[in-house]
Amino acid sequence: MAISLATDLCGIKLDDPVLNGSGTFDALAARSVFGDALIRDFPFSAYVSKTITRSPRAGNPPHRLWETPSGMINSIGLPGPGLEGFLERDLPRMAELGVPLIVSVMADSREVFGELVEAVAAREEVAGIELNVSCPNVHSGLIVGEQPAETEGLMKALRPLTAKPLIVKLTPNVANPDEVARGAEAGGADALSLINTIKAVAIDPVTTRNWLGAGQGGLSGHAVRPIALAQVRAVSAAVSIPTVGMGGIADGESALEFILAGARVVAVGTENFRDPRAGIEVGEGLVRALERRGFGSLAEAQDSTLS
Amino acid sequence: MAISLATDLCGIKLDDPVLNGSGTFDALAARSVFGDALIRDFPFSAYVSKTITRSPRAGNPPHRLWETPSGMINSIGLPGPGLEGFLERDLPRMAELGVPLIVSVMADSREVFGELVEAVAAREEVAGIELNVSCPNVHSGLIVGEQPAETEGLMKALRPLTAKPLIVKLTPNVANPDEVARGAEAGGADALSLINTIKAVAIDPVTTRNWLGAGQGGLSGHAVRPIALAQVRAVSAAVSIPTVGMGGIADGESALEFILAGARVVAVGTENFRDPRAGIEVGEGLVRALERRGFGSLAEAQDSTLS
Amino acid sequence: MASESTAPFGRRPCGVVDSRVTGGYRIFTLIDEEGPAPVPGQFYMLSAAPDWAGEGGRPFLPRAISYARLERTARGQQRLDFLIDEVGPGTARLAQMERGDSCLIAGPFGHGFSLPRELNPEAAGAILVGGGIGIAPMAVLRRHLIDRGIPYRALLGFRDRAHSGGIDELFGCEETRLAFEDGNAGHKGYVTDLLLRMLEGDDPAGAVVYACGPPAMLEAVRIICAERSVPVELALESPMACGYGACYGCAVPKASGDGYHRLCVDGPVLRGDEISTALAGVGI
Amino acid sequence: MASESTAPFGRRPCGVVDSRVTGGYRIFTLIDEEGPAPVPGQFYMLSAAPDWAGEGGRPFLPRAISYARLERTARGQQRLDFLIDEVGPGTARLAQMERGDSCLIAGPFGHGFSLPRELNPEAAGAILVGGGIGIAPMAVLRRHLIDRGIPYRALLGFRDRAHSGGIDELFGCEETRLAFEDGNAGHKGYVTDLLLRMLEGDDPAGAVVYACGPPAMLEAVRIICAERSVPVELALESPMACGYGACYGCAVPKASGDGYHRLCVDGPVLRGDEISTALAGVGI
Ligand SMILES: Cc1cc2nc3c(=O)[nH]c(=O)nc-3n(C[C@H](O)[C@H](O)[C@H](O)COP(=O)(O)OP(=O)(O)OC[C@H]3O[C@@H](n4cnc5c(N)ncnc54)[C@H](O)[C@@H]3O)c2cc1C
Ligand SMILES: Cc1cc2nc3c(=O)[nH]c(=O)nc-3n(C[C@H](O)[C@H](O)[C@H](O)COP(=O)(O)OP(=O)(O)OC[C@H]3O[C@@H](n4cnc5c(N)ncnc54)[C@H](O)[C@@H]3O)c2cc1C
Ligand SMILES: Cc1cc2nc3c(=O)[nH]c(=O)nc-3n(C[C@H](O)[C@H](O)[C@H](O)COP(=O)(O)O)c2cc1C
Ligand SMILES: Cc1cc2nc3c(=O)[nH]c(=O)nc-3n(C[C@H](O)[C@H](O)[C@H](O)COP(=O)(O)O)c2cc1C
Ligand code: FES
Ligand code: FES
Repeated sequence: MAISLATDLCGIKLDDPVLNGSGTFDALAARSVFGDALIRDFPFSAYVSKTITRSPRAGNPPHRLWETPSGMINSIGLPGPGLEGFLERDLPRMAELGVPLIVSVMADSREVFGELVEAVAAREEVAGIELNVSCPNVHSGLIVGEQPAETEGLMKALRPLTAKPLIVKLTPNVANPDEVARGAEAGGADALSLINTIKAVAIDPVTTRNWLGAGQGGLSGHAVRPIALAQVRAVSAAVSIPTVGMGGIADGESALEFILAGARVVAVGTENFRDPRAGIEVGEGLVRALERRGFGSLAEAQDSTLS
Repeated sequence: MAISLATDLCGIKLDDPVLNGSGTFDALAARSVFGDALIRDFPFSAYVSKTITRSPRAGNPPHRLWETPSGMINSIGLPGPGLEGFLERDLPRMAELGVPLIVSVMADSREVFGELVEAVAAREEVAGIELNVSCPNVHSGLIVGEQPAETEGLMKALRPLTAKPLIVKLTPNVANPDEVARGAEAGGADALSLINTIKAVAIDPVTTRNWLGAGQGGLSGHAVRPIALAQVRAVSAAVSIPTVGMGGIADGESALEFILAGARVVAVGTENFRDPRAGIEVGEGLVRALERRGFGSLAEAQDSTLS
Repeated sequence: MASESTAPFGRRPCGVVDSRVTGGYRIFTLIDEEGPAPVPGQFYMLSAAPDWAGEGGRPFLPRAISYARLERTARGQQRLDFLIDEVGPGTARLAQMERGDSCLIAGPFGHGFSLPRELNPEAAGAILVGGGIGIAPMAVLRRHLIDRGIPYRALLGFRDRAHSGGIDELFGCEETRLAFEDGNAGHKGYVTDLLLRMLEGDDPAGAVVYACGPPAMLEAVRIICAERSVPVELALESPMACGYGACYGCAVPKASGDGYHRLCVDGPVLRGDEISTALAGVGI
Repeated sequence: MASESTAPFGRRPCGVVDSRVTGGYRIFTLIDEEGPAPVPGQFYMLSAAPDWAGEGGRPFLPRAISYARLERTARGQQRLDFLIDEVGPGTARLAQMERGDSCLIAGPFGHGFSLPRELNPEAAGAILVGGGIGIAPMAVLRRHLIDRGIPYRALLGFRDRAHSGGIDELFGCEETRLAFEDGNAGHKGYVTDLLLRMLEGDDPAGAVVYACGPPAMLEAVRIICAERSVPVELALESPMACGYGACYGCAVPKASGDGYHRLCVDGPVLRGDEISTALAGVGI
């Protein structure tokens, strides 16, 4: 009998430990492209929306993509309908996906963050909220996710607003992600997800100018996996709340590496672009990987500590 | 007539802008393996030694290497003969290479750093000194290179000890390398080199334990290039002293990218393992790349600012 | 025009049954057993298998490629032709595929062309303007129009012989005029010269233009048509990571100025008046 | 023994003139026009060209491979045979190479074996112990001893048929005994059983042992010989990035306990009493 992958993330029941990385799978677009086959065979056990902001955003000017050795740089700039449009038009259709929904939000102040969290948490379609803190705070001017104190302060402000799980998405662009993680935990976070993309630039070989319209972007894909693994291990060891591990996960073997490094569940990002069914492949591959490595259950791997 | 690559780095005259990354080319071992052909055709315009410590070090237990997507993790642990052995046995033989010598040093206190700088600078074979600050300070417990103030303080302590160029090797494991760079400049650094390797871990697929004997290592190679490019751009824009750009440089095109990003010269590291003559290939490729991109001289590319 | 059906969910291996050089380009043929019939203007995301990878770690992402011809085998399977210009590691790897190899494809993706009458009730026929590798979707559209008895004229432009191919294979000589920048054949100059002459010639009221090619050509066509308020549909390109709306990387500025089209799902075919420029991201 | 000459500086393309399956392994042959003659125990750093890369971004670094046979062509060129066990992306890529392909090689690198008399003035002959892919250097050493009229006996051990090969091609049957863990042929069990029996048999004072194979086998051989103070040389393995002393990655613990050998330049052949274990890094 094959190993069961059923698990949970701070109270959210999951059929398997494979989520999507925010912004790497537009389930609504995918449904119109692939039809109901997407619903019958939904690749993730919970769906994480791309990051929502209060006001609509157009996103960054082109170019937004650059391929790198075993990876890619993106500079998308969070295009989106804004909170209202999201709640009115997108959320109801996401509810049709048939999996728990985690909504990612970002704001440039605690107040607006609060607005977003309250408005999103109020909707029963929503199982959890992910906080994208890789953004500057208009008041302090500091990138929240780079500062343990800023992160703790933000969480202290948001925690009282909802009983639903709050997941802090950590930025990898810090010396010690474990310190930021401790801040998030102290502030009341229910879980942490990492890594977000790593600061990167690309130069147009022809014009010798910046290739990316926004001048800078974030690196993701296979290339970042060893860095993500190190941060997941450091963060998971530093906190007692669960972590969502991601960064270059491409198959069951790499997913297992993240779980062994301390992640409770994993998320697939860039690999979705290479294969729309990547989430399914990772889940099926994970069962084989667990068996090959002699694990009797997913929990055994989740509980094992790396030495 | 082909473009000349002659340049200089804070006073050190160079036939071309291609150095080696510290610890990625043991010229003495290479000479016994390849013989005098190495001297006739030395791949770098200046030779950077691997990092020297005061006392001899055995280095880390195996495994020390792990291959990753388009890159590798190393966990070598600075094995070496210690200051005395280096000055007595290695330095005189390095002098036979026929290129300017830059000696990399590391210590866990300003006092010992001072000892190393004085002893090394006193030798006329030495053209410059690189300071590897990716290490904790025994007193503060902080990784010097992660703290602008620590770095500035260290430089203020070392600057008076020699008139020879002091190059600070920056760690990429920080949120804002430009701030550390400003600290180094304020403290009196003559140049900055970056990036060092990025924190990474590897898991043994068979034992599901840490693959690396030291439990952690540093990522390098093609995979890190886009990250290195971003840090070189940020640092070069923040300071007025020259920078030595490195991180995944594999050919003339990638070397040119670093120069366009603001580096005055570049260094080749991991690519030396793939091709012992990589330094030569990069130099020859750089001439072709400059011509292809319409640059009339190396200086034109060095002076161009990225927009 | 035939409306797009949904693509099979995921990517599927297709056998390579032919690969040959045509001028400076290459045409290869895949047998797609599962996929629905694509419509002119649609594209696929391709990656050679196994080992979609090369020295230097690229290609990594699949590559968007328009189909250049659709036929049915005796056994009723779809034969898809693709026209390739080797401009980098991805197209080079695809061009290396040989008969018997396997290619992973996802799609068909995107919105195709409208029929002339849908763009202009007065439409007498269609003017197809293809540049370089951009002749591929034009070849498909041409067949489509012929099948429906809709008159067309095709104008094809190339930089030089090295950057041309598929002309005889994909286009009949009838109703086709060529322009080579180096004067290699046909008109010496730009294909847009031919378009201008043609629009001067006929009554623009009856004209409808379809174009695919390099950004500079598409921008010229867009402006020429805008100035004469001739309806035009452009098959645009942009770097794409996914092809199915997942990454938001394929941004093309809207005419309105507010925001961007997601080219893979809103395009790749867009009307001239839907975009502010066909040069987005080019040489900025 | 023939002393090592310096390797040509850099890597050089060599033509693949043959590649064939032998049991569960593969042997391929390169023509090395520039390189000096290697000595038994030396190795090369290999990378297939072009595109030393694969799905998932590996292989990236060149791979260390011992040569398994050296011959001279009519035109006096060096023909180098390599025996490959496909254990991962690097060996898989090398095994894909076909006649006419090109392979980049650097080397020969490292220190080879000593002659029996150099290890033991009393030496009557040599006992060669090869396990799995480790039979390659033993095959070279065997030829070397035969050429010098030095008596030898070869003991070869394999896990099973799937993990064996090159026996008939690289070793004559005379003086060769086999052990298969699955009893497929010869002794059913470990090759070290044969070694023990042999050492019990003769007068250990005259014995000299050479071994190459998996870490567990080498460690057993090392201990067996140490207990009987029989001189032994082991051809060890370790992950290697460069092969010429540049990276310090190939650390093997010294017997003295203080520090590590750099296997690529201090080895790959080391005396049993020079190391503290042949299991460094294995399963720790
Ligand atoms: C809808 C659509 C249909 C298409 N149809 C066809 C077709 O039928 N035939 C065809 O040959 N092509 C077609 N293309 C174009 C093709 O998909 C791109 O040219 C693709 O990028 C080629 O990949 P490559 O690796 O060969 O070249 P790349 O390396 O991607 O180079 C192509 C261009 O991308 C830029 N570039 C250079 N380096 C990078 C990098 N590291 N990352 C990102 N961009 C880079 C440069 O501007 C370069 O000129 C189509 C594109 C689209 C969007
Ligand atoms: C001096 C010397 C001579 C050799 N001679 C031969 C020979 O003649 N024939 C032969 O077949 N082999 C030989 N080898 C062994 C061969 O070089 C290694 O097995 C090599 O690593 C194979 O590469 P791979 O990509 O096929 O397998 P790898 O993926 O490198 O796997 C090989 C082993 O490395 C470990 N590993 C797994 N993943 C990784 C990773 N990502 N990075 C690093 N290590 C990993 C595992 O333990 C695995 O079992 C020799 C090695 C040395 C040092
Ligand atoms: C095109 C793209 C868009 C992304 N958008 C978001 C986003 O909106 N919010 C967010 O928190 N992370 C975003 N990410 C980061 C991913 O969720 C993930 O953290 C990162 O890509 C690392 O995982 P991967 O290597 O598997 O892609 C985005 C990544 C990519 C590649
Ligand atoms: C095996 C290895 C050993 C290294 N040793 C040192 C060292 O002793 N001192 C140092 O400052 N950097 C050291 N580095 C870092 C390199 O000098 C360089 O900064 C880094 O590898 C990035 O460049 P690359 O991607 O071209 O290798 C080492 C890197 C590698 C791969
Ligand atoms: S290519 Fe990914 S959204 Fe268009
Ligand atoms: S393999 Fe690099 S030093 Fe031995």
